[in-house]
Amino acid sequence: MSRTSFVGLCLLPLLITVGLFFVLPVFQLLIVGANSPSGLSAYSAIVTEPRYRQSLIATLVLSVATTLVTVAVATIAGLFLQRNVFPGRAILISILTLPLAFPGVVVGFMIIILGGRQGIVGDLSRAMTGQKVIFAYSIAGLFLGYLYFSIPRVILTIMASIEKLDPQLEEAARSLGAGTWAVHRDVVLPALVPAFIASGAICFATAMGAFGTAFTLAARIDVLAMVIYTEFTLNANIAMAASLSVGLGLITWIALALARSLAGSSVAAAG
Amino acid sequence: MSRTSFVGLCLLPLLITVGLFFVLPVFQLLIVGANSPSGLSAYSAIVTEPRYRQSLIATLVLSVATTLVTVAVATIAGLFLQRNVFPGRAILISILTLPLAFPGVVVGFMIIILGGRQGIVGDLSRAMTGQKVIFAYSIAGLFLGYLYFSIPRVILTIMASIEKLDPQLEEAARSLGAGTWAVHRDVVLPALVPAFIASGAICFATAMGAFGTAFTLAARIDVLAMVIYTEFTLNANIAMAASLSVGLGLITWIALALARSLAGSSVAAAG
Amino acid sequence: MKKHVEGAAIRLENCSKTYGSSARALEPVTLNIARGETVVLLGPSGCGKTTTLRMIAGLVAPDKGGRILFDDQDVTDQPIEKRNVGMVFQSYALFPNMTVAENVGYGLKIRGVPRADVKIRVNEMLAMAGLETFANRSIDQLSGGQRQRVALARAVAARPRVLLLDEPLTALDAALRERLRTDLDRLLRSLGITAIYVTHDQQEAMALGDRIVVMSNGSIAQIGRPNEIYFQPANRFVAEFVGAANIVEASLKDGFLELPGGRVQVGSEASSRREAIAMVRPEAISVVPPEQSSWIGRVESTSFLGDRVRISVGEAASTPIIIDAPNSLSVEIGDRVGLVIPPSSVRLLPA
Amino acid sequence: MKKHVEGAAIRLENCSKTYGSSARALEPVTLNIARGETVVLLGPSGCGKTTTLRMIAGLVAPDKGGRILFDDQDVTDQPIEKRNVGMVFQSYALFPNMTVAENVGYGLKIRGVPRADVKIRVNEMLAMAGLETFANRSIDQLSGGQRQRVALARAVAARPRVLLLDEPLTALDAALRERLRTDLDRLLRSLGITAIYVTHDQQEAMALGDRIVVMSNGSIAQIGRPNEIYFQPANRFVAEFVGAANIVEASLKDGFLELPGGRVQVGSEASSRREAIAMVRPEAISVVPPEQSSWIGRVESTSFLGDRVRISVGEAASTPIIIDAPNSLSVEIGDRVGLVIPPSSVRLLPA
Repeated sequence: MSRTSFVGLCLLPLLITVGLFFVLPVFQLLIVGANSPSGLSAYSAIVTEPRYRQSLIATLVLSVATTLVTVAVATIAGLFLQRNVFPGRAILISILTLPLAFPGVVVGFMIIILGGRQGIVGDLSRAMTGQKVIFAYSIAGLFLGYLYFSIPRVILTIMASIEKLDPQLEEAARSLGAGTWAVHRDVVLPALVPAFIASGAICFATAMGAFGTAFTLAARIDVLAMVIYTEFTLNANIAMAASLSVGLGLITWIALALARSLAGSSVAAAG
Repeated sequence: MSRTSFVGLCLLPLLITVGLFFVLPVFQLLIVGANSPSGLSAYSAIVTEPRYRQSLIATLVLSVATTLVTVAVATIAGLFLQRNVFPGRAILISILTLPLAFPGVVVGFMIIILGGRQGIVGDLSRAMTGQKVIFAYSIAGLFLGYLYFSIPRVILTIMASIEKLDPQLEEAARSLGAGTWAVHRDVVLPALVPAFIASGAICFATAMGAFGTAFTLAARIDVLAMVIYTEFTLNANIAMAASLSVGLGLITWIALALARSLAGSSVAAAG
Repeated sequence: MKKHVEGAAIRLENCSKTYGSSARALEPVTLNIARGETVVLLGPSGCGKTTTLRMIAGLVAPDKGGRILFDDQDVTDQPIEKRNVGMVFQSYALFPNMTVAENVGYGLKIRGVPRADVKIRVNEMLAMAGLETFANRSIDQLSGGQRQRVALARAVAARPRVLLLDEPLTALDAALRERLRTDLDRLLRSLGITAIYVTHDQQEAMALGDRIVVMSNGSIAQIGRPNEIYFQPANRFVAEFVGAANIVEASLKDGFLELPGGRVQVGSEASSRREAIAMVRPEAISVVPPEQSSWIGRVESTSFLGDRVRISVGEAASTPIIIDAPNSLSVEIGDRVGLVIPPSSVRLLPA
Repeated sequence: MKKHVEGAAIRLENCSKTYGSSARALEPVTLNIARGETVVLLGPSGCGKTTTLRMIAGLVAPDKGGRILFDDQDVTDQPIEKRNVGMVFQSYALFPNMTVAENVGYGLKIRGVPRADVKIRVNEMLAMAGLETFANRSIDQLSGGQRQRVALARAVAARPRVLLLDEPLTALDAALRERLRTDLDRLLRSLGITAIYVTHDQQEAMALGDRIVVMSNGSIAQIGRPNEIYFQPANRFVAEFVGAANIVEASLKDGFLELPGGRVQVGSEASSRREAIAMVRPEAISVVPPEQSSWIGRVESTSFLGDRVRISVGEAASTPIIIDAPNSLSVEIGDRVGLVIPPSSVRLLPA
């Protein structure tokens, strides 16, 4: 059997599987979205209907903010942890990665324990200032929850990138007269850009689709994943749910595709 | 300022942040779990109460099955895609990674569109066999949904590992008389073991905590994340929710820690 | 059982290689390698030497019309795993999931040799490589030199008909490379196996090869014993690639090269030509006081290299002449010196 | 502006280095380097040569009590960015996010030199490195040799007081290494800069160094000009590390070494000793018919290396004697040969 025909033979079942399993659901989603009583209006409703538009904007803002803050925090912490050896460093790193073990629902639950109506932050603040601070059900709680599960992933990716940096690059820059700040601006941070893009894109995609945390918090802001759930399950507005899903998928897919074209295939593998 | 005191100065805010942000919630979770009216019974209930035990077992079985099938499928597809060049290969790979753009809720939604009461698989099967096949609400639907979002991540990690394999290892084995099957058994698969462990652990952790898909499917089986949500939100049994969260976190954390000690730090970065 | 079987004779007939639609990587090559001979394929990167080796291995198929024979048996369509060859790679290519002993025994295990016999043979091989105490080590506990010894032991353990070595010493540092080269030379001679050795290092080629095949741009530039290649290079490329060479373009009159610094006598071979491209090796030139020679120049630089002094002399020819003089010689920059070359050491190259 | 300022004189005083609680990486070293001199630190890996270089650079601080002076100015506590040194690394260490021109101009930009002046100087440097047409290329479009030229241009662009080179040629292949070594030699001489060059390659050390500092196990084994190091090694380590050496242990009687193959006359220096460790360089030994010498041996192996033939002769001493003979010599394995050494070429080493 020639090599070409062998490849063809393998390709056929692969194509069928991909078709059935990966293309069909998305395709069906597109069709369902377009099959609303008023035609394609379900798609246009994403931007025309204030409720959907606000949810889209809120989700985007929240995801972008989470991504930016996560990458910034993770870079500082990653640089510090990778560059300094001190007692307890290994323990600190393993504590930082603890949130990897918890699903979104539990993260939401933790936020309520911290900042909910009976939360310990509220108790502490009342004891200290007389004012009871409750942040769990606001956008602040959601944001904290997102940070909580985003930071560990991004820290680890960035630490791996820092480890791979050639220390002689920094030594060369210093020999040329660059101080600490210039070395970081001109050498270290530029070298980490692919890691920022890769881990940032994954962070953004995760935040865009996060559901468990938002649902548990029953937050006052509706993130897109919750709106989709509500439309589908409670309102039985399947066309709207489908078109919102397509919109959400499209935005995330564009973000991932952009990141991949900028930072190479590491994006996907980091996910 | 000496180097040591600078490190100390940076370390302090880091330790405080880690303490407040990473340790406190988990610690509080532990305490809430132990604070049930009947003391530590909430923890023992995880195994003694049939409902919780069954949920734990179902979640574990589902997660392990998802991991095994995902790694197997991803390895075969990854080997094929990495080794063969054919027209449309790039498009096929990008289709395979499409699910990365969809959150769990949408995946659940897709499963219903496919295999639900009005699903196209049901329509097709009734047209062909007279029998209407519905799988969305059973464990099969959940399993398919999990595979749908697990396969892309694992495929990409494994493809990256295959790309890094030294082709001369295989040539050396062949020169020593090894045929295709022996080369894969003795050289290729052993070299991929770290990638299997790393991506498998992440796959397992994700499956253990998956919530959106299960919730959207409103499946007949209760996965752990759903039980936690139900106990917390509907039954207001906060101690039980906390102890289940701790149990879930512990299992996932052990899996990740084991994988990390076997396959090195790549585990975390792949997450 | 101790004495190694002799290797196969190899014949490449008209073997060329074209990858995809691009230009030919290898022009049609015909090459005979005798049983037990060590042939070195020497050339710069991209010259086709590795493609040739991989063809003999069975990793690359020749274009239509090419044939590869092992002892008159056509193996062109046989995959590598059926050809019974041993291969050694620059990257060592040891299996990281196996111990040293498992690596060495892999070829025997795959052939279904009983476990006890594998063990005996592996111990024999490890003793030969001087690695008896390393049997149960894992690969990443070995140094580069040890790894390449293991790779060599693995390649010859199953008594292949041909041993193929693809730049096996390139990844090692200079001192280790020289030591391993000596060991390798002894091993190849004691095994009596047919060996084909690819390298870009002319020192390695000369030290190891019974014959050297110098390749350039996908075709063979010269085939010959090391001293033939060195003293009688077929063309300018071979002269410059193998060893250091002074290449002088000058007019030829009455058997003398006419140069800016004087006249240099040429051997009998080339009295008919008018213009010549002459090649002289740096160690063939002697430095004498200017009055003792008809060819004069001025010292431009000197560089003490330990075993010799490398001198660059200007004004003698249109380009500086490089001389490797004995390390006892003492000249200063700016000195006028006479240069003497035995006529037999001047080699005229084709234009 | 075109002429380079002269470099600084450097003095290391009692500089040792201990990492953590482990053994000393560097024993106390005192070393004077003259203005404009090229000093090579030569030794095997782990000998302390790189630590010494990094101390001069300011990347490693000496243990308490050590001082580093540039032109009598104490720079011990100055960080590298204040010392005005240029560094060249084995890994090139070029900034991948900058073009060739941006790399070369980085040191000037950081010093706040006006943009127009940076451009002029960068073009000057690129011309010097023969890379004018590469100014706007990105680093990954360059070959290894081109990268190291850019790194060199970058290191000298801001006119450093000292140029520090850490095995700059090790990553390149042999032919390129030799070419770049020649260019580097010319550059260092034309700049007149103080240069410190770390290498494990003795050929490089001899070709480039005004003086060589041979290091071993964290301390200095010998300091001297290349020919001093080669002809008068201070001890066995230097003799074997720098160039090839035959080391012979024998009893000494009436100014002759008593060897299994006969007697070898020793220079006047060591008539008082009874037992000697003698060193002879391979190229110092001549091969003659056996009747013309009082020291006889039997050829064990010969290896044609192009510019010379390396012969191993047994029975002459307790270990085989290695001889680098002219490439015209023709001997066969098993031949009895006489060996002749000028008495001045026999160097007695301390026991």
